[in-house]
Amino acid sequence: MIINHPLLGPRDAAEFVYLGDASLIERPDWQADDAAEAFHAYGYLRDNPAGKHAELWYHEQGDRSWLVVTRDTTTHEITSVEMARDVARAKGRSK
Amino acid sequence: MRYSALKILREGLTGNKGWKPVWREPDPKPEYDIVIIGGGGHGLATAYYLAREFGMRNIAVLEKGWIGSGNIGRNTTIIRSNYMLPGNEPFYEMSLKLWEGLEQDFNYNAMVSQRSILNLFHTDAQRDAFVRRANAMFLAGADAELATTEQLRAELPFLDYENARFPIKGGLFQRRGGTVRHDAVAWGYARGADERGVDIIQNCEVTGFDIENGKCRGVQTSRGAIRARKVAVCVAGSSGRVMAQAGMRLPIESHVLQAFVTEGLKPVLPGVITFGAGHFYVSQSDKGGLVFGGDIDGYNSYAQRGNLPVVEDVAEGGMAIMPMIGRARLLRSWGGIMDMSMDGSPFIDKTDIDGLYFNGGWCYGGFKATPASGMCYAHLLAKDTPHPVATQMRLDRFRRGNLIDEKGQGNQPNLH
Amino acid sequence: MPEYTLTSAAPLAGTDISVAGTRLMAPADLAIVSVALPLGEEKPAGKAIRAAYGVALPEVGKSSLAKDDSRLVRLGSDLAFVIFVHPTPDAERVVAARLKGAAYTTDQTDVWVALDLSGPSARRALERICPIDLHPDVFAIGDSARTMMEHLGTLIIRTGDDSYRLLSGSSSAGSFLHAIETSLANIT
Amino acid sequence: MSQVNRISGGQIDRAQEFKFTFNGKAMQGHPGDTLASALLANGQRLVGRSFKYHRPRGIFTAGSEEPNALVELRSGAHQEPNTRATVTELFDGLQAKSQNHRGSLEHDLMAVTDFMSPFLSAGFYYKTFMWPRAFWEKLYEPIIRKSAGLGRLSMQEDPDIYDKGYLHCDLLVIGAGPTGLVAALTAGRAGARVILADEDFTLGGRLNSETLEVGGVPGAGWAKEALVELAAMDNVRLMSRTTVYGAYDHGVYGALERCTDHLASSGGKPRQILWRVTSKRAVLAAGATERPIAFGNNDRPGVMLAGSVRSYANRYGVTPGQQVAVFTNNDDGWRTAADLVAKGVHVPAIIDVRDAPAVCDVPGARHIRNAGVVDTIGRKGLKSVTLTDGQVIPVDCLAVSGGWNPNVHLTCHQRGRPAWRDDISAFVPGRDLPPGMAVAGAANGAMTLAAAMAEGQSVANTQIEALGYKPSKADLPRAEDEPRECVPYWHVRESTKRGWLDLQNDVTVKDVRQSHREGFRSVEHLKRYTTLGMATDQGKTANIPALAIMAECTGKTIPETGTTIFRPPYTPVPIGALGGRSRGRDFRPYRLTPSHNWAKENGATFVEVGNWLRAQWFARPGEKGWRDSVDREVLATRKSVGICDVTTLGKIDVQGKDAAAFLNKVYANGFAKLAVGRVRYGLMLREDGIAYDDGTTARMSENHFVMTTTTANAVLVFRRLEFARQCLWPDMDVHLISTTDGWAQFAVAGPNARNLLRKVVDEAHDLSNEAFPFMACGEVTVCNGTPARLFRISFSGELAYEVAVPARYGNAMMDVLMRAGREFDATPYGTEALGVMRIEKGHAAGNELNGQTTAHNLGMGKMVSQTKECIGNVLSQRPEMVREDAVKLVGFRPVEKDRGLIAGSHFITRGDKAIMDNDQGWMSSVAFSPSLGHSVGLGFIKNGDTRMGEIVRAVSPVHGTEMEVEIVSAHFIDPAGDRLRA
Repeated sequence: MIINHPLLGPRDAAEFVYLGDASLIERPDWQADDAAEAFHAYGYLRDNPAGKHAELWYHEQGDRSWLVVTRDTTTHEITSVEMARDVARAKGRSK
Repeated sequence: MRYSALKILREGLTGNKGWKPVWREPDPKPEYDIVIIGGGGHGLATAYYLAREFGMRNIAVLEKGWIGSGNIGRNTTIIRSNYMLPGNEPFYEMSLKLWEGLEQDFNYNAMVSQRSILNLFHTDAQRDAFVRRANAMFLAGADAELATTEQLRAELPFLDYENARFPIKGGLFQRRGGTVRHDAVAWGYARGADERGVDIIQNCEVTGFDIENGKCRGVQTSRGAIRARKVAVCVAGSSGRVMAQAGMRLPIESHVLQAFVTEGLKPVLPGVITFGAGHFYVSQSDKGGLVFGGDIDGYNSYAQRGNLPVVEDVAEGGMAIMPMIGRARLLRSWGGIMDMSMDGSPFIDKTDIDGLYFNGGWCYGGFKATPASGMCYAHLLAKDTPHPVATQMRLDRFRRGNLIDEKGQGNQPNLH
Repeated sequence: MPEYTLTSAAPLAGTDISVAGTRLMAPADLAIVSVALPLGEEKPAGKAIRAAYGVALPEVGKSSLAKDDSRLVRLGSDLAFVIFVHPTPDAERVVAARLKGAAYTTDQTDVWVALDLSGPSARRALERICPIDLHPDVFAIGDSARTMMEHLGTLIIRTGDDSYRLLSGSSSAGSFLHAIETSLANIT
Repeated sequence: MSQVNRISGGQIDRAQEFKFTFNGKAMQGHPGDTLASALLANGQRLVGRSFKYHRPRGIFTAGSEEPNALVELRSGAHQEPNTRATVTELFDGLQAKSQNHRGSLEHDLMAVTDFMSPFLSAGFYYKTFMWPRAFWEKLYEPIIRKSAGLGRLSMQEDPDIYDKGYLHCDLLVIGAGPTGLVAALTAGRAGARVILADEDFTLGGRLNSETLEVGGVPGAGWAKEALVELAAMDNVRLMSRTTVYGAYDHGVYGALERCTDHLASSGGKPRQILWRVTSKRAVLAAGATERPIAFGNNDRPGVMLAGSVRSYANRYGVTPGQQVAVFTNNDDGWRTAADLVAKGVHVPAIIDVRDAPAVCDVPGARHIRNAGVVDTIGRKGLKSVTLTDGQVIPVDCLAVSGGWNPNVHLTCHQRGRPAWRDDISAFVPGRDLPPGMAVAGAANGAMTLAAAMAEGQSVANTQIEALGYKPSKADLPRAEDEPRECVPYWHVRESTKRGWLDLQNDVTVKDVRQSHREGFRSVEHLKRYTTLGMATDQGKTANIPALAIMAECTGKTIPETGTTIFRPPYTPVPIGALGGRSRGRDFRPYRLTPSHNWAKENGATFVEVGNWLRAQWFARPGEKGWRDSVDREVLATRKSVGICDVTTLGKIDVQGKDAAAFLNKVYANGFAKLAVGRVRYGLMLREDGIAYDDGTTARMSENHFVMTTTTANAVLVFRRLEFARQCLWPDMDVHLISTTDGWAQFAVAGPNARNLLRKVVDEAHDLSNEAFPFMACGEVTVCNGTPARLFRISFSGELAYEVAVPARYGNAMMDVLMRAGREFDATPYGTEALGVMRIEKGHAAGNELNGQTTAHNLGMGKMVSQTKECIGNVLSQRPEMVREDAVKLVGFRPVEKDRGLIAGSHFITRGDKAIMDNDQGWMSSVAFSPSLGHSVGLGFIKNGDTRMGEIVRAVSPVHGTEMEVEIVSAHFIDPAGDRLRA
């Protein structure tokens, strides 16, 4: 596979390490009343779609950036690649 | 039709024209006691044991394509019970015992071949972990045997002992492990279930569940609605897709595992051999091909095909451990979709929806589990209580924190 | 006063091999200092770098050569390397002093080992181990890429028409050299 | 002359003669020959035996689709089984042997299976061999195994080397026949970066095998001119002997280049290169493969594909027989007859299943229309064929053409499904091609030369236009639209004898019918039940005819019955090539510690730790075994001072205004308030609450921390930290960079550690216990000004430091420490002594932090803060993970002191049976403690912390042993920690 890195251009996926669903960015509030349940869902339950899947890849043999790659799990077609940091901020994550 | 040497003789003399279909091709009835979704190894085994062990006959197995088209027909055919944890080992040992009597049981030669499985180790820490595992196997009534490098040299002289990057320090044998002709397992179970009245319905895709007031009352299919008292999902590889129709999210990701076979060769490998410092395991089929595999590709996929990096990684592992296979040629590669669960262990459980049952999450180890999975799922469906060897294979174990994590990799499915 | 002194023994020091007109040599006394741009203060950091080196911080994947022959390589959005000749083990202090606290610096000199590959067969040899497209129209002089060669993380910089500087982890220097030597042997 | 079947012409160099042997028999050939053409030239018709029935077989094709002519090539460790003679280039001195027979090729004892074939029909083995049960493995299976398989491996290490590489292009053209040549010319002239790859050693494809003209010259000549033009283009790379074997995601193709297989010796150069080709676009111009027609005994040596017979005649100057009849359902078969006759070969008959006029005039050949072949005579070589009307025609070769199948294989590699085209009775590429791929020429169903070339141009233009290149409008050279009419005709129904479909695996028309009868009707069931298409040729000639027969049985059309799709590789690829250089000691890189050379010179035994090599112990003269060395190293360290290279621990520089806050989130225990100049032990959890990694982190200045990780987890921890910084808390100002390789780090441990360091660390630095207490850290200089870092931390439990210097000084530093330590009898110690001392001290390591244990299990539950946000603390509190009766890490010692504990033993309460239900836990680490004089162990046991003094059984049934052990504190040495604070 080839991942079109937003800063570096097309790179072989072998340079990357895969983590999983990009929802892993959305770490729950540890102080919420339902924190135990929320962390269970965050840690263990997955949509696992047959189709478009936003997922986290780490450019370990590259610039060490985490990327959110949107890829179709039935065809492997990649439709977007974003810097995970930008995605995290857009989701309201900060310090 | 009972198979026997005599029958083959008689047919051979009369032009092989008397053979009958191995299973019927019935149309679906409007209602069954139990509808099993998925005509793979586990689904067919479940139907077989429901009929044979629990006397239930009014059962349908629904298969969207042809039976055995899933992972039962695309694996590396290995059977073993060399697990470590109490949540797993008794289950897999029961499975191995069922394999040992399977062919006489269903009168079909699936070529269960207990040629042994060997896990090589290359560090002291690996050895310690294998000793712990071997002892767990003994505690569960299984067999295990530690081999020194000297013993291995004598038994398997073709491994690389002289020039290895990660020298072999020994191995763990399970002599009762081995291989089975995978397709024949599906056909044998299908035949046995069909003989006992189970309807095996091919080309019948489930398109939805009929859930009324929190109770599952049947399914919608490409061949019409079918009512059922109980609906048993058994579609590893497609679990996410199917259970989404019931509105459930699962602790499962779907990943692709590639497997490979070489051109046919005269016998070189006695049993199954697994490399401990890289991703490579191999056996030789009765036809002579070296059947081998390694790690999953590592990304979510339903595509039933993989990519080159893993092919190369597996070949590197093979060359590292047995460089005499360099001139053997890879003939065919294929990919199967694995239900990779969050701790690497499976589920056989009721769901929160009354009448809807789930069996899945087998990771890349589903084949060896086929008989026990079928037996335990049948037990659960018939009695509504888990079979004693499957009590921990529950869907809520992550909420409770009762992990069955053999590899210690945590909630990252592609590492299991 | 301790009576002992330490002598430096950098891996691959002195390597200088020629195969069919292509030369592989280890540059001497190369110092490498990483420069991390503080979050939210990337602009002042960029200015400080320009002030110190007379060239702008290059884009990611590019490098630029300062007047004093220091090479600035941008590895990521907030990370760059300064590569320069400096024999003593205080390179980090030198760079930190020039940047006056505008960025975080870490000495990377001994983390890496460098090899310069130059000559007509350089690209053909790299074709065997480098996943990056090194076609001159694609990988221009000054371009850099961090990638993987023979299982080793490697930073490649194109330094001339037919010349490349390669950096890889110092602990695996021997395997790194072996990989490139093998490539040279295999193409001739 | 022994080359009895040589005829005129062909692209062989008759001036030069190659000698070779087949089954030891000396033969001759020429450069330009394949082994198959040379065998045919020498009149060798019988070349092998089939898989199941051991039927005598001859050469069937002239290409990589060959099912029969498989040989063991070369000898000794170079022996290469299952090598297709049809694509093996002849070289001087070639040795080949036939395979899969017991006794000689001519008299194969296993041929008896052929006479038992009625009882060995499809799937017979599933129905028998079950009684008695034990006989399967003891009797039946060994017999089956022995008879299965084809060629033999040498069982020796593959002596050749292999290489890999990466290529990039705008357009990859797969196949250098007329279509591919035109496509490459079109794209090359437009300036695109083109790779043109073909499996053959001579590019040109069918042009080399045909007498067709292009632009008024013979096709082969035109191909040569085109290749000259292409070779002159800088932007075009021509790759002969290169099979593009797989189409992977996003335009990546796998290609195998055979560099030295055509030479007698590889000369120390890579035998083959595995190329990973990254293409923006691709044109598949892989041509088509001819298919046979099934009829009685159609597998005899001498029955061949018609197009292949033509190849031998036109390209190699060989006729496979002296009397060659043609049996065809299409126009193309006629060309074989015409070309042979033009070369002076006698063609007695053209048997056409069609009731149609002659396609062309073939002098001397009888046109028998509306007829078929029902049987053949000649077990080891064809003697005659019998037609539907009973007439017998004496021939020694029958050229069969059943039409041509487009080579759609690569279009299916991403699970695309081919589509049926009635007009050519064949599958063509479907719509769901791999992205970026287009198909042209015969591979796309454009079956005539002119049409194929036109498509080569138009498809290449479309592809490069999409990349921004200007399409080429150049006129194509004139070529023929030769007659290609074909009727669907798969097998001769009148035939009562077995008609073969899959020649190698011996699958016949009857087997397909039986498969249908038994309900194996889907294509995949058919393949799996009969083994159709599973042989080394992957059913290239067999699959479609078999599908057609299944369609007949079911009464459906062929496309309704199904299609077969193809998976990589297109042709088999050696495992050696896929492994490349990564084998033997080059399997993975070596990482060496900075003091490696010193250690080597001082008697170290090394051990692999991940990719690192670490000194395991330093043997001294007179020591009888490793235990002697390790015991001495431990005792010397505890008595005075020992030195250990601990560089392999991961080191991560953490900087930034938010560095402290960041560490506070990634460690389970508090880090926000760590003082500058101080070190703290940190426990890292995974998000699921399991203990993940531990190490020390030092605060060098307000915004600068130096973290250490375990050796095993260095890369993984870095990855997780980057995840936390970029994905979880993206606005923290924190920066990470690894410095693992940058600093040579040494543990200096023992009562004299300070005294030793005092001699090395420059005087300006106060090392007194007051100025530099336990868990202090700082930047210092050593040996007159070399910058260094000093940490007062202890893994051994002794007064200890870790001192780090830039890695280039590491080897010298080890030497200096040892020289300075001479007066204290300083001892270097390796990983074994390190391990012994940490067990004596009760420190958890990899065997305890195995990814399955919690802080609660490890006795560190209280460290996990519940008052701050940190990774893992929420899920660590799940009910089953904080159970009171959970296993706890404690110490164990044998009741009988002289017994050695066994790591991996399980604990069973006294009096209980050793079964899984009674499993109380396991021993994780053991060592002989030279300090205590007996074995000590760490292990996990239920409620361990409340069971001190209890005696339990440690059982290890795999060793056949058990012993009684006492549960004790894990801190065997200095439980109060006085030593390390001294």
